Amino acid sequence: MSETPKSGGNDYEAQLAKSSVAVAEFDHAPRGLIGTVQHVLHANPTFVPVIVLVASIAVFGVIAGERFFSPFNLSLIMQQVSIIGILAAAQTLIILTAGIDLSVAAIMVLMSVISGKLAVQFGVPAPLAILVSFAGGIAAGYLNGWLVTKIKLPPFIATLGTWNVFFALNLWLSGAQSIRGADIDTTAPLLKFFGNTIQIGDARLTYGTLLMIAIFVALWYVLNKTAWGRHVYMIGDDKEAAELAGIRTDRTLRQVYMLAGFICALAAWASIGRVGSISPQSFYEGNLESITAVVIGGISLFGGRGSIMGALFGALIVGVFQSGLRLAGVDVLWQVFAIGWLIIIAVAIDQWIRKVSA
Amino acid sequence: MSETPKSGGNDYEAQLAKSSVAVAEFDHAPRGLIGTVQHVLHANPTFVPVIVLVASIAVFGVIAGERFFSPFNLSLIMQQVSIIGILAAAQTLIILTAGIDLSVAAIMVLMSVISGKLAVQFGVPAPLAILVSFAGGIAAGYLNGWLVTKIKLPPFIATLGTWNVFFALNLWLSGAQSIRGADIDTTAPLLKFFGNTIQIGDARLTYGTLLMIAIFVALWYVLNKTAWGRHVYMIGDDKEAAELAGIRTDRTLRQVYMLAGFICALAAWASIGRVGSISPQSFYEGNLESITAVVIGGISLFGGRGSIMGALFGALIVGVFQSGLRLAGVDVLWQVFAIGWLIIIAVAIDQWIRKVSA
Amino acid sequence: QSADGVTACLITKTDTNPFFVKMREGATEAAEAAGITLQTYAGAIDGDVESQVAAVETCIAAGASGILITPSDSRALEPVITQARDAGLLVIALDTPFEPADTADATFATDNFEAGRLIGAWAAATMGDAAADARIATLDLNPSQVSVDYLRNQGFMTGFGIEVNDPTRIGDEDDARIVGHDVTNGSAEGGRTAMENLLQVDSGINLVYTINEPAAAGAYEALSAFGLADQALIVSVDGGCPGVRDVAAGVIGATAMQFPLRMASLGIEAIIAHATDGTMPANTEGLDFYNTGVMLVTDQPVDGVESITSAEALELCWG
Amino acid sequence: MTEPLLKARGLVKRYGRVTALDHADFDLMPGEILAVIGDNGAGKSSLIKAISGAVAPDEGTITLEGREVSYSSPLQAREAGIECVYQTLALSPALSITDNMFCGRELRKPGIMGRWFGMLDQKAMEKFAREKLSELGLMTIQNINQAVETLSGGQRQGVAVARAAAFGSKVIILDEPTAALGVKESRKVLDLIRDVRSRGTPVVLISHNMPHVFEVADRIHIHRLGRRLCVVDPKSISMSDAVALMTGAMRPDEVAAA
Amino acid sequence: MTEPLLKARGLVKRYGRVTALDHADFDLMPGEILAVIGDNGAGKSSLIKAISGAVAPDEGTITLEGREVSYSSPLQAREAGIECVYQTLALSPALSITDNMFCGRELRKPGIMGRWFGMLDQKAMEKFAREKLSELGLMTIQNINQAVETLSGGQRQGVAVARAAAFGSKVIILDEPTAALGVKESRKVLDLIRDVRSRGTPVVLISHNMPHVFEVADRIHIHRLGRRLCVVDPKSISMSDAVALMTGAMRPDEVAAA
Ligand SMILES: Nc1ncnc2c1ncn2[C@@H]1O[C@H](COP(=O)(O)OP(=O)(O)OP(=O)(O)O)[C@@H](O)[C@H]1O
Ligand SMILES: Nc1ncnc2c1ncn2[C@@H]1O[C@H](COP(=O)(O)OP(=O)(O)OP(=O)(O)O)[C@@H](O)[C@H]1O
Ligand SMILES: [Mg+2]
Ligand SMILES: [Mg+2]
Repeated sequence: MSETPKSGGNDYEAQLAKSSVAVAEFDHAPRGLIGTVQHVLHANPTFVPVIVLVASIAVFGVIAGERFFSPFNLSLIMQQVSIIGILAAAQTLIILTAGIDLSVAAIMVLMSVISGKLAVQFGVPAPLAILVSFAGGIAAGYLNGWLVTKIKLPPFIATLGTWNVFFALNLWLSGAQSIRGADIDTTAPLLKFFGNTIQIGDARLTYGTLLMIAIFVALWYVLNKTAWGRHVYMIGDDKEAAELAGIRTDRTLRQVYMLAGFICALAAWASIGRVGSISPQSFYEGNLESITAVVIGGISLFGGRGSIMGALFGALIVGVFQSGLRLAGVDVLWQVFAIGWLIIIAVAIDQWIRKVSA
Repeated sequence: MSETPKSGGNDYEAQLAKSSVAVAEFDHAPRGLIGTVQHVLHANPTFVPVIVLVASIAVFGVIAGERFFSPFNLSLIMQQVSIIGILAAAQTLIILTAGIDLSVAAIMVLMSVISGKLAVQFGVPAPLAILVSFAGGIAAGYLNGWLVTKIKLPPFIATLGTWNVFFALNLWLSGAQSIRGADIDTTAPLLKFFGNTIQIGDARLTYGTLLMIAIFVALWYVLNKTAWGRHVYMIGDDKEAAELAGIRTDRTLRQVYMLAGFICALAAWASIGRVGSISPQSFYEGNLESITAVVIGGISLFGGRGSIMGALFGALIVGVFQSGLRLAGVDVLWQVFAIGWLIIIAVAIDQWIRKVSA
Repeated sequence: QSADGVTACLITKTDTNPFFVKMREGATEAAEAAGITLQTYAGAIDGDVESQVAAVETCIAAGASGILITPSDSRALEPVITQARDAGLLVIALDTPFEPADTADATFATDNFEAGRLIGAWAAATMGDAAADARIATLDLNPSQVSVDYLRNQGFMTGFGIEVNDPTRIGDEDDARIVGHDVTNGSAEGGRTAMENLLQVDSGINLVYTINEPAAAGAYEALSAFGLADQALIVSVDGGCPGVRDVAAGVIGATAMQFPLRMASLGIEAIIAHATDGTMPANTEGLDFYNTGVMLVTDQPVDGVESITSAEALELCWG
Repeated sequence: MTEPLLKARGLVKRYGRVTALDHADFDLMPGEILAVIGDNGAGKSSLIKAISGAVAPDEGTITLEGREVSYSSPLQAREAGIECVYQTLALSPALSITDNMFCGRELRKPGIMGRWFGMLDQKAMEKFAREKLSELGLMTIQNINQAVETLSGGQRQGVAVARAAAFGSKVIILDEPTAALGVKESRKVLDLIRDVRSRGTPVVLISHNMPHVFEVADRIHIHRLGRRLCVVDPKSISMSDAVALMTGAMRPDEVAAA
Repeated sequence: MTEPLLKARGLVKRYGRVTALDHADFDLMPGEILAVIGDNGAGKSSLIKAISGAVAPDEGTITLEGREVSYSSPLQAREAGIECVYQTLALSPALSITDNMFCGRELRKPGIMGRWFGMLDQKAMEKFAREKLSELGLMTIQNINQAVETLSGGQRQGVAVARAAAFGSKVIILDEPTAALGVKESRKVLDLIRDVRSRGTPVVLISHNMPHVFEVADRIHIHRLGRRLCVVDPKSISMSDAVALMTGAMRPDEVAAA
C-alpha cells in the first residue's frame, strides 16, 4: 500500500475543507399534463378525496338525473351530512393521535338530551342549558382522555366502555322519551338555532352546515398553523419519540379529547336544529359513520397522517352516495349493497391515484 | 501522548483476541412472592386476562350468589359465548396482522342462511350444504384478502364495504325470514349438530363449546409452533420488514383472511345449533363484540402482539359479566352502564398488572 | 288525471325485520300494479331518527306525491313531517302512529297495544286459576324502549291483568308474578340468551311474553335445552308464516297477527287517490287511525277472546 | 476537586430476566467532554436514558448540581437543561424536518397573528433549519419539508444532532451521534462538540469510534456489563488498553500495574 | 475481462421533488469485495435497494449473470441469491431474536410432528442463533428469546448481520453493517466478510468507515449526488483522495492527473 495514512486515523480528513458546499439539485425531466396532475396530487393528497367527490357527483348527476344536480338537492346533502361531518371533525382529532373514539355519537346525543331536558322541562334559560351541555361535552372528553392517558387504556377500549356508559345515562335521563319540536319552539327556540336557513337562490344552507364548515376551517388552521396542532400530529406519529423530544404528550392528548368532546357538544346543539326535536335514540350508528368519513377522507387509522379536510370530503362523499342512490330509486336492500361497493371503490380510486403518483 | 496507534487505525484492536467470551450473566436479587408472581405475569402476559376472568367470577360469585357459581351456570356461560368466541378467534387472526375485520359476523350469518336455504328449502343433502357454506366462507375471506392485498385498501375500509355487501346479500337471500328449528329438525338435523350436549355432572357442554375450544387450541398451535404462524406475527408487527426479510406477505395475508372466513363458516354451523333456528337478524353486533373480546384479551389492535388465548378469555370475561349482572337482577339499562364500566375496569386491571410487573 | 308520473315513498324503520320487508313487498306490488314509481328507504336500526329525516327530505326533493312511513320515533319526526305536508305531500303513518296522531294526514296501523292485550288476555284465560301465581318473563326488544316495544309489552300486561303504572315504561310494574325482563334485539339468538338468563333467575317460569316470533323461537330452544319446554306458555306478536307454523307446532301458544301487506297496499291506494283527485284518507270510526286489524292466532281458543286457528292463519300470514 | 455537575450512584435497571444496569455510577464534571465507551449491550444507552429521565431506574440516585433529582419524564430533565440525542433519534417519521427540529419550541409569527392566534412562522423555521443542517455539512437534503422517514439514515441522524445542538443548554448528551454519518458530517459533529464545550457546556459522548473518542474526550468512562468499570484519562492510556478494558481482555488493576 | 456478476446501468429513482438516483451505474465482479462510499444522502442505500428489488427504479436496467432481471419484490431477488442487510435492518421489533434470524427459513422438527404438523424445532433454532451471535462476538445478549425491540442498537444490527451471514448465497449486500457495532463486533464483521469472499461469494459493503473500507475492499465504488462518480482501486489511491472525491473536493480527472 503506497499511501496509507500515518497517524490517529483522521489524516484523510484534511481534504474535507475543500468539499462542495452547494445544496444538491437535480434537473427534472419535463412533465406532461398527466405528470403534472400526478405531481400535484402527490404533493397534496387532500385533492384525492375531492376528485372522488366530484366524480361521484358527476356519476349520480347522470344516473339520478337533474333532480340530483339541483342546487336545492346539493344543499340538502350538505345539510344531511352536517352532523356526521361535525362528528367526523371530532373523530379526526382523535384518530390523528392514533386513537379512535367510539363514543362521539353517544356524547352528542347525551348532550342534546341534557340541554333539552334542562331548557324544555326544567325551565333553565336556554343559553345556560347550552353552556351546561358544552361543559358536559368537555367533561365527557376529559373522562376519555383521562382513561387513555392516566389509566393507559387503549382508546378503543376506553371509548367502547364510555360509549356504553353514556348510552345508558342518556336512556336513563331521557327515559327513552323524545322531546317534541313544538315544545322546544315554545320554550327554548335557541336550541333550534342551527336549524335556521339562508336561502341563496334555490339552495338552502342551514346554520348547521355553516357551523360544520367553520369547525373544519378552524381545526385546519389549528392543526396546521399552530404549535399545538403540530404536536397532535407528532403524538399520533410516534408518541414515544414525541415524549423524548419534549412534548407533554399526555397533557396534549387530554386536550385533544376535551376538544373533541366540546365539538360533540356543538354537534349536539346543531343536531337539535337539524332533526327539529330531541330523540335519545338517534345517531346510533354515528360513531361508525364518522369513522367511515374519516377513513374515506384518507386519514390513517394509525395516526399522524392525513388532513382534516379529508374528513369533510369523506362525509360529503358518503352523503352524495346515499342521496344519489335514493334519488335513483334504488331499492333499500340494494342501496346497502351499493354503499358497500361504493365505499370500496371510492377508497380504491384514492389508493390507485396515490400509487400512480408515488 | 505516549501510546497512540501507529498505522491504518486498527492497531488498538490487537487486544481483541483476549476479550472475554462468556455470555453476560447477572445475579438476581431474590424475589418475594409478589415479585415472583409479577415475574410470571410479565413473562406470560396471557395470564393477565385469566386473572381478570377468575377475579370477575369470584366477584359475581359473591354478588350474585351460589346460582352463579354452579357448574350448570358456568357451562351455560360457555355456551352463550361460544359463537362470539369463535368469531373472536377469526377476528384475532386478522387483528394480529394489524388489520380489523368488520365483516366476520356478516359472513357468519350469510353462511348460515346459505346452508339453511340449501338444505331445508332446496333439499340439498346437509353435508353438501355445509360444504357449500365452507366454500362460501373461504370465498368471502378471499374477497376481503384480495381487497386488502391487491387493491391495497385499509382492512377497516375493505371489511366495512364487504360487511354492507354481505349484509345485503343475506337479506336478499333470506327475505329477512327465519328458518324454523322444527323444519331443520325434519329435513337436515345435521345442521344442528353443534347443539348436542355432553352432560358432565351438572355441567352441560354443547358440541359448539367444544368446537370453540378446539379452534382456539388449533390456532394456538398454528400461530406459535409453525412457521406460518410466526409469519403472521411478523407481518402484523412490521409488514415492510417482513417483506424485506423474505416473507410472502401478501400471500400469507390472503391465507389469513381465507382462514378467518372458514372459521366464520364454522361459526355459522355452530350458530345454527346454538340458536336452534336460522335467523338472518341475529348477531348484528357480533363484529363489535368479537373485537371487544379480542381487545379485552390483551391483543394489540396495532398487530403482532398478544396471544390468541387472550381472545378466548376476553370472550369469557364478557360472558361472565353479562350473566353475573343478570343473575344479580340488574335492570337492562344499568346492565349496559355496568358493562361499560366493567370493560374499562377489566382492561385497567390488565394494564396495571402489566405495568407493575414491567 | 291518471296515476302516471306519481312518485310515492316508503320509509320503514329497518330493512332487517321481515315485517317491514313484507310491507315493502306489498307496496312494491301495489305500485307496480298501479304503474307508479316507488322509492324505498330504511333506517339502520329501530330508533334511527336521522336516517328517516334524511329520507323524508329526499322524498320532498324528489318531488314525491306522498310518503308512507313507519316512524322510528313517534314524536321526534314531527318537524320534518310538517315540512313535508307543507310541501304538499300526503303523509301516512303505517304501523306506528305519530304522537299526536294528526301529525300525519292519516294512520294505517295495527294497534300494537291491542295486539299485546289480546295475547295477555288469552294467556290469563288459558292459565285460569294458575294465573294468580304465574311466573312471567318478558323478552323485549332493546334497552331504548321504543314505542312498539312498550306498547306490546304494556298491552300484554294489561290483558293479563297486571297494573302497568306508566304505560310507556317497561319494567316499572311491581307485580310479584313478574320474574324479569331482558332484551332480544328481536332475534332468535337474543331470545335464546335472554331466556337462559331469566331461567337462571327463576327456573319456574311458566309464561313467556316475546316481542316477536323469532325471539319466541329462541326462547323455546332455551326452554327445551333446560328440559322445561312443557312447563311454559309462550306468547308473541307478528303473525309471520314461520310464527304461525310455530303456533301449529305448539312452540308458541298464541300470537297476534298483523297485516303489513294490507297496510302497504292501502297506503299506496290512498296516495294515488290523493294525487289524482285530492281525496283524503279517513280514519276508522271511533279511532284516530285506520285500523288494519289484529287477529289472535291460536289452536287453543278461549272464551272471551276472538281468535282464528293456525290453519286459517296460514292463509293470511305474510311470509 | 470540583463537584460533579451530574452524578449518579448505584443505578440499577432490570427488564424481566435482563439486567441492563447493575449498580452503575456516573460523574460529569462541569465543562468537560466525557466519553462513554463499552461493548454493544453494555448498558450505555440505558445509563443515559436513566440520567435523562427517559426511563426510571429501579434503584440508585441521581444528583444534578448537588440536588438529588428524580425525573418522571424526559421533559423535566430537558427543562432542567439536559438535552439529549437518543440512539433511536426520537424523530416523528411522517413529519417534516422543520417540524422535527422545532418540536416543542416552535417559533411564532411576530405581531397579532402569532401572539393571538398562535400562528407559526414557517418561513423563519425553515430558514433556521436549513442553516443548522448546512452547518453540519448535510448538503444532500434537497427539500427541507421532506418527511423525516424519507431521509437517508445519516440525514436523519444529522437532523437529530442539529436539533440538540441548536438548543444548547446545561448538559448535552449524544448517544452515538456519528454512527450513520459520513466522514465529512462526522468531522463537523466533532467540531461542534468542541464548540459546545468551549461555550462552557459539558458534553457526554457515547461512541464506538476510538479515534474520535481519543481525539475529543477529556475523560473516558468505560462501561462494562451494566456498570462503570473505571474512568481513564485519554492522555495517559493507550487505545489498545482502553479497548482491552472495555472488552474484558484486561482488568483495571492490570492497567495500573502496566 | 470477466463479465460482472451483477450489473446496473442508468438507474434513476425520483421521489416527488427529490432525486435519489440520477442515472447511476453499478458493477459487481465475481468473488470480490466491492465497497460503496459516499456522502450521507448520496444515494447508496437507494442504489442497493434498487438492485435487491426493494424499490423499483424509474429507469435503467439490472443484469444478473448476463440476464436482464426486474424484480417486483425483494423475495424474488433473494430467491435469485441476493442476500441483503438493509440500513433499516428489516427486523420485526416484537418478535424474538430467533424468530427474526429464521424469518422465512424456519427449521422444522424431525419426524412426523415436523413433517405433518409443521412443528418448529425451537431448540435447534435457538442453539443456532446463539452460535451465530457468538461468532460475531455479541456476548452481551443474555436472553436469546428477547424481543428485538428490547435489544441495544448494536445488538440489533448484529442480529441482522448474523442472519445474512448465516444464509450465505450468491451475493451478500451489507448496508453500513458496522455503524452501531462496537470495536470488537465490527472486527468480527470484517473477518466475516473476508470469510465470505474466501468461499467465493462476492460482497457489497457500504460503509462510512474509511479504514475498514480500505482494509477489506478489492474495489471502491464512489457514489456522489445520485450517480457513480468513479471506481477506484484502494491499493492505488490514498484515503484522502477517496474522501476528496466523495465529498466533491476533487474531480475524478484531477486524481488521474495527480
Ligand atoms: N426495554 C428493554 N427490555 C429488555 N431488555 C432491554 C431493554 N432495553 C435494553 N435492554 C437490554 O439491556 C442491555 C443494555 O442495553 P443498552 O441499550 O443500554 O446497551 P448499549 O450499551 O447502549 O449498547 P449499544 O452500544 O449497542 O447501543 C442490553 O442487553 C439490552 O438487550
Ligand atoms: N422514500 C423516499 N422519499 C423521498 N426521498 C427519499 C426517499 N428515500 C430516500 N430519499 C432521498 O434520496 C436521497 C438518497 O437517499 P439514500 O438513503 O439512498 O442515501 P444514502 O447514500 O444511503 O445515505 P446514508 O449514508 O446517510 O445512508 C436522500 O436525499 C433521501 O432524502
Ligand atoms: Mg446504545
Ligand atoms: Mg444509506
